Amino acid sequence: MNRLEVNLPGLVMKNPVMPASGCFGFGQEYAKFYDLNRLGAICVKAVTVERRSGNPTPRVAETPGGMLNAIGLQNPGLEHVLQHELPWLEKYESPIIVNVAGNLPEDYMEVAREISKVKNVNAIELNISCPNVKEGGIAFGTNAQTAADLTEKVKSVSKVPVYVKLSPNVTDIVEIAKAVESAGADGLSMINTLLGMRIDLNTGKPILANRTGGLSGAGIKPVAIRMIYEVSQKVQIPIIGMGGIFEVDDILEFMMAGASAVAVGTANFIDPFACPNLIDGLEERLDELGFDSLTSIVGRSSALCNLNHVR
Amino acid sequence: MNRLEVNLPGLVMKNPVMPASGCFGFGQEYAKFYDLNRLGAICVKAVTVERRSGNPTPRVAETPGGMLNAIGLQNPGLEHVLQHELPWLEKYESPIIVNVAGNLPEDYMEVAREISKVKNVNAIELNISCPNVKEGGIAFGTNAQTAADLTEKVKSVSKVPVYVKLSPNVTDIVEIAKAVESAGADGLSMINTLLGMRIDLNTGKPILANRTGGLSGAGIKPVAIRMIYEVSQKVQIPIIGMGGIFEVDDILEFMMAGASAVAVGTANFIDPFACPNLIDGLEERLDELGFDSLTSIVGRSSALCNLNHVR
Amino acid sequence: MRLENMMITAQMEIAPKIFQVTLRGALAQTLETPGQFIHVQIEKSIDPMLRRPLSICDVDMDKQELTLIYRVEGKGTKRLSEKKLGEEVNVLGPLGEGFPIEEVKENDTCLLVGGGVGIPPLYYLAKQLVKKGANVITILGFRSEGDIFLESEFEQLGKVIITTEDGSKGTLGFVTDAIHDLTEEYSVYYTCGPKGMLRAVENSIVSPGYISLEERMGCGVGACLACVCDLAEANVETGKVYAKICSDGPVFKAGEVII
Amino acid sequence: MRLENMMITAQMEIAPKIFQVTLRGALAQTLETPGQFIHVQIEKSIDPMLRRPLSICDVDMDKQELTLIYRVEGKGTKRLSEKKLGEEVNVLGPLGEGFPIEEVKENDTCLLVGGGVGIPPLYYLAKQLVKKGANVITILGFRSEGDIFLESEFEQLGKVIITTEDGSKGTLGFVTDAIHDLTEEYSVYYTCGPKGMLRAVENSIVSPGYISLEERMGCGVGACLACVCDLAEANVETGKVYAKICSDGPVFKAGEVII
Ligand SMILES: Cc1cc2nc3c(=O)[nH]c(=O)nc-3n(C[C@H](O)[C@H](O)[C@H](O)COP(=O)(O)OP(=O)(O)OC[C@H]3O[C@@H](n4cnc5c(N)ncnc54)[C@H](O)[C@@H]3O)c2cc1C
Ligand SMILES: Cc1cc2nc3c(=O)[nH]c(=O)nc-3n(C[C@H](O)[C@H](O)[C@H](O)COP(=O)(O)OP(=O)(O)OC[C@H]3O[C@@H](n4cnc5c(N)ncnc54)[C@H](O)[C@@H]3O)c2cc1C
Ligand SMILES: Cc1cc2nc3c(=O)[nH]c(=O)nc-3n(C[C@H](O)[C@H](O)[C@H](O)COP(=O)(O)O)c2cc1C
Ligand SMILES: Cc1cc2nc3c(=O)[nH]c(=O)nc-3n(C[C@H](O)[C@H](O)[C@H](O)COP(=O)(O)O)c2cc1C
Ligand code: FES
Ligand code: FES
Repeated sequence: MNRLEVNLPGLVMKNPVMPASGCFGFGQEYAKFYDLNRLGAICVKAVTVERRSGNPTPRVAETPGGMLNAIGLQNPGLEHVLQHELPWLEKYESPIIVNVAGNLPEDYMEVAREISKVKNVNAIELNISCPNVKEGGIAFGTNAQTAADLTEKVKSVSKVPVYVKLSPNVTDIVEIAKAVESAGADGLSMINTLLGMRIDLNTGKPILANRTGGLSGAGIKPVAIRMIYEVSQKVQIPIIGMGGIFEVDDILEFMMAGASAVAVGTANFIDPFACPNLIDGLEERLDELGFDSLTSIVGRSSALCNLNHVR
Repeated sequence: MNRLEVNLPGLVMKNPVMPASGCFGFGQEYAKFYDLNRLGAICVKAVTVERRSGNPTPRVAETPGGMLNAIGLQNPGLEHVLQHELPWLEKYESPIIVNVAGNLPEDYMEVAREISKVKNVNAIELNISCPNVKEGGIAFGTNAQTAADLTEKVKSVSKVPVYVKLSPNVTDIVEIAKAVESAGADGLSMINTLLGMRIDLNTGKPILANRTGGLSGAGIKPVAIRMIYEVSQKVQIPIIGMGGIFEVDDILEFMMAGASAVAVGTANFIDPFACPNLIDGLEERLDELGFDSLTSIVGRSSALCNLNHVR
Repeated sequence: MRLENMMITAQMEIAPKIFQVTLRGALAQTLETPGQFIHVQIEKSIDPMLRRPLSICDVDMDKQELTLIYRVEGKGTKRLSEKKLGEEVNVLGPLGEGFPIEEVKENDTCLLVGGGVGIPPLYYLAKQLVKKGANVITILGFRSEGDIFLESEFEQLGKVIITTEDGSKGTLGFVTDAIHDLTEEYSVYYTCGPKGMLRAVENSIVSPGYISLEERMGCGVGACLACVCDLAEANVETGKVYAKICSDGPVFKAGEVII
Repeated sequence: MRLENMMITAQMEIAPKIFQVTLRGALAQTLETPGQFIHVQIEKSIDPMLRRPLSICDVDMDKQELTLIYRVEGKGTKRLSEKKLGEEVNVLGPLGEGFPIEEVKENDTCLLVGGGVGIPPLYYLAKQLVKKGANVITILGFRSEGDIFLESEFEQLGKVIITTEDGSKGTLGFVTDAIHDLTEEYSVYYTCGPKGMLRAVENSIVSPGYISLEERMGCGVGACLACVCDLAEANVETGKVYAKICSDGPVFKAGEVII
């Protein structure tokens, strides 16, 4: 058996690594570098009903150990994705997850309904955590009731499993996770970016035209690990973990914390081969650490802590 | 006039730089390196009514671009601080801020009442944001009403201005800031650490015995800047900014975002001369950038943004 | 498009804060058009973390060498300037669509207009144009005499007009002043420099032309949408209303995108 | 206590993953007692960010050189091991309270017990004890024969007993096995190594002794309270129930703190 294999609702993954939404377009760019079939799954950019132009530039700014982005859900719209992007991906076997966004619950429902009919779409990632849009996005992700309502609505129209992507910009992420689980979510994706800002000393203004942006990259990993650790102990549904994965050991850390699979975002920008390189390194590292399978380490951390009380 | 001078309630500071609470003990250690009179102010470790032993070790863990700590408010207790620590500080002129913590509002009130009577204490920093204790701390800082109630109580007994130290681990920090302002806070300190975790792959357990800890250091700066930018536009009281200050430009960024003074935490551990070095560098940098005074740049960022719409 | 560690074989400060660096590696041979850029990882670290886009200034296919000219702006370019001979940087490239020169014919006259660190990509372009037998007129804008670089190199390829903002050398003013004064005819222009300059150039010239844009980048390969600009008209084929500077650009036909 | 850039003047791998490095600088002359440590900033970066505490293994006051021996554990020690001669690291130190040797008299016999990378600080201690005319017996515990280091150096200072967990050399088992087998009398012992070993040693020996502890550190100077351990009894003067390993330690009287 393939030791790297992990199975999540709707997703039979030959390894636990997928690119994170928004960091991989619809796959075409990185397909120039390697065969996308190497990926455990492919998570594509957020799709909204209408075509969106996103925010004005500058849209990215580097920060110590991370970067801010304020793309603002730019995407070609549902119709175009149905007619061009998803058909292009048909030549790949890796399961596909489509990130779904909108202003109103009805928007989310429309995208989810149509997208989930497509035969090569294996799951939906409900984006209730985009910090860079005025309506929708994070507004749905910071209140447990609102998040649960939306989840329920989308579940009612989706033909594929629904993963809800949570925002870390909340006081109590466990409460929100539990609420969306009760509302029928098949899994969770966490975390989306932390809200941040950088000011350009030369102009005195925020560098991003949108002023604030979402912080991603190595620096946010401890926040992601903490949230996954806490949430995984209170929900039964699996978690796709992300936030600052750059090295093979980061993947293991996420899985020990409680993630069943992982997504790699910012690291793709630094190394276009980030995902396949991580996959290659993973098997080797399992040997070194003496683990038989990846699934056996999921949630290992809390299991150990509960067994023998930490010191 | 001294261009670096800033004035805040209770604090006449010859420069805007103070060490952050918990990163400087009660001053004695760093006094071996330089004259503490160089500091704009001195913010000492959290004080509770009773002596506290804090959390088990390990209490710190490095993370990419930051560190986690779970000291757990270890301190020698109010009595000892009154009899030994504060008298030792009497030989210095720099204003002193005492960070105050407790389990119950009554605890906070007792410490604040007694501490604020001491003649060399110029202000109190109300710690409603320590993420490393089971009771008190962050529990007071994540709910606007609770935070406001506590602020009001402490204000009623304190003879010196009260700065409320806010937690970034909340959905809406502006709401909390406004609530404590209404309750009488003289200023705000922000941000305390982000809740995080790191897992040791060799043991499978969290490195910190306390499992979770507070994330500080360069990586959290964008979150701090964003929060200060947002809060400073909605409150009238001044803000002491902190979170990842390592370089002179970081200080300017905090002030442009809306902070009236700054605190330096983790950087002291890497360079014991961090504070005086930053102070030295600040004047030079003001010249380079062509600013007449430090106070003129406070909140410059939002002022500019409101003037001429960002692009 | 390759990913390769390239070795620094030369590095020097050619004007205040302006550095010229030469990188050796097989990637150099894969350059397609002048005006393409590379995405440089200055060091394997999380601070600086992102790659830095830098234009290709010159290529020596035989020696497998690329030359870049860059200004020390912030952390990344500072670190690059501190690198010593023999050290390596990881390079992703060549990236983007460069200046099209297919339509230029022998004896055509081409106008090149560059400002500051927008000048470097024009150099390899000029060499290629001259190779095709075209005449090249170059207008180079600087702040002051001390900031001038590449002047003699361009002079070997054709007429060069220098403008300085303080008038310390050449024409006083901006490149657009030199454009107005120009008596020669030209069939096409190519320009690269700060946004304000590009706008002014585009408005000053009626001949067809190409402009090279800059924007803060994430991936550099078209995946993150950090670097978009608006198309003047929606693309009829794709319906797209925007272009990605990293992969559709950095060079666009004048008027094609909104600067 | 100083802050100084020290230059690497020697570095080599003396056993698998175990490196010996020599640092030159005036700071070396300020060492007070054997067993003190330095807090090393491997590089000016935010990753690794914190300093790394490393014990002083040997000092050459004349040459102004400190020698350290360290195991490559994680990012920081890995980077340190990659540094080349002539490169500098920033050092804060010497820090902490080392092994007290004032009470040792000529011809006293001292037992030194070290395990793994707990061994290095015992070396300068042994040298100082021998200088005072004391006899030194050293028990050094390793995992396996291949891991052994400093054996011949200690042999020049007195009797050395090696223990290996796999019996590949010396006594099979742990340092405590060698302690039990020991026939010599000794008036004081000094020990440094992993916590489990320190506990076992403390429980095996009745003579007075000193143990050197390790803990993850922040500041290294007593300000952050990262590195505390519990005192067996509250300090009567200060009322303190804990000690800071970085500034009250790393060396404590056996029994003084709870390991
Ligand atoms: C296609 C393209 C070609 C370029 N060619 C050249 C060249 O040949 N010579 C040259 O000197 N400069 C060139 N630049 C600009 C150069 O990329 C920036 O000056 C450089 O990235 C600044 O990095 P830094 O670390 O020094 O500054 P920092 O301010 O520390 O950089 C922080 C972040 O902002 C980005 N950034 C900052 N300024 C710019 C900018 N003007 N354009 C794009 N990103 C920026 C950086 O890439 C980085 O991600 C080019 C830019 C682009 C987009
Ligand atoms: C007083 C003292 C003296 C020491 N002397 C030596 C010595 O002479 N030789 C030697 O090989 N080792 C010694 N150590 C242990 C050494 O400090 C760690 O092995 C080293 O810091 C690991 O850093 P890293 O970056 O390689 O590992 P990482 O795991 O990447 O380190 C991450 C963080 O954890 C800390 N850390 C990790 N392990 C330890 C540890 N065991 N003790 C303290 N902090 C740790 C690091 O300082 C750093 O902050 C000593 C520790 C202390 C406290
Ligand atoms: C440029 C960029 C664009 C992103 N776009 C999306 C998006 O469209 N939908 C979404 O759910 N998350 C989006 N994200 C968040 C990532 O999917 C991921 O949650 C986050 O970046 C943390 O992972 P990382 O640190 O590995 O990048 C985006 C992130 C970046 C950096
Ligand atoms: C070791 C350590 C101990 C701290 N103790 C306290 C404390 O007692 N009270 C408090 O309000 N904040 C405490 N903090 C938080 C800091 O005061 C500061 O808000 C935070 O570290 C962010 O600043 P920095 O990134 O510059 O460290 C502590 C931080 C660290 C790293
Ligand atoms: S930089 Fe990512 S799309 Fe252009
Ligand atoms: S390491 Fe900071 S008190 Fe010891």
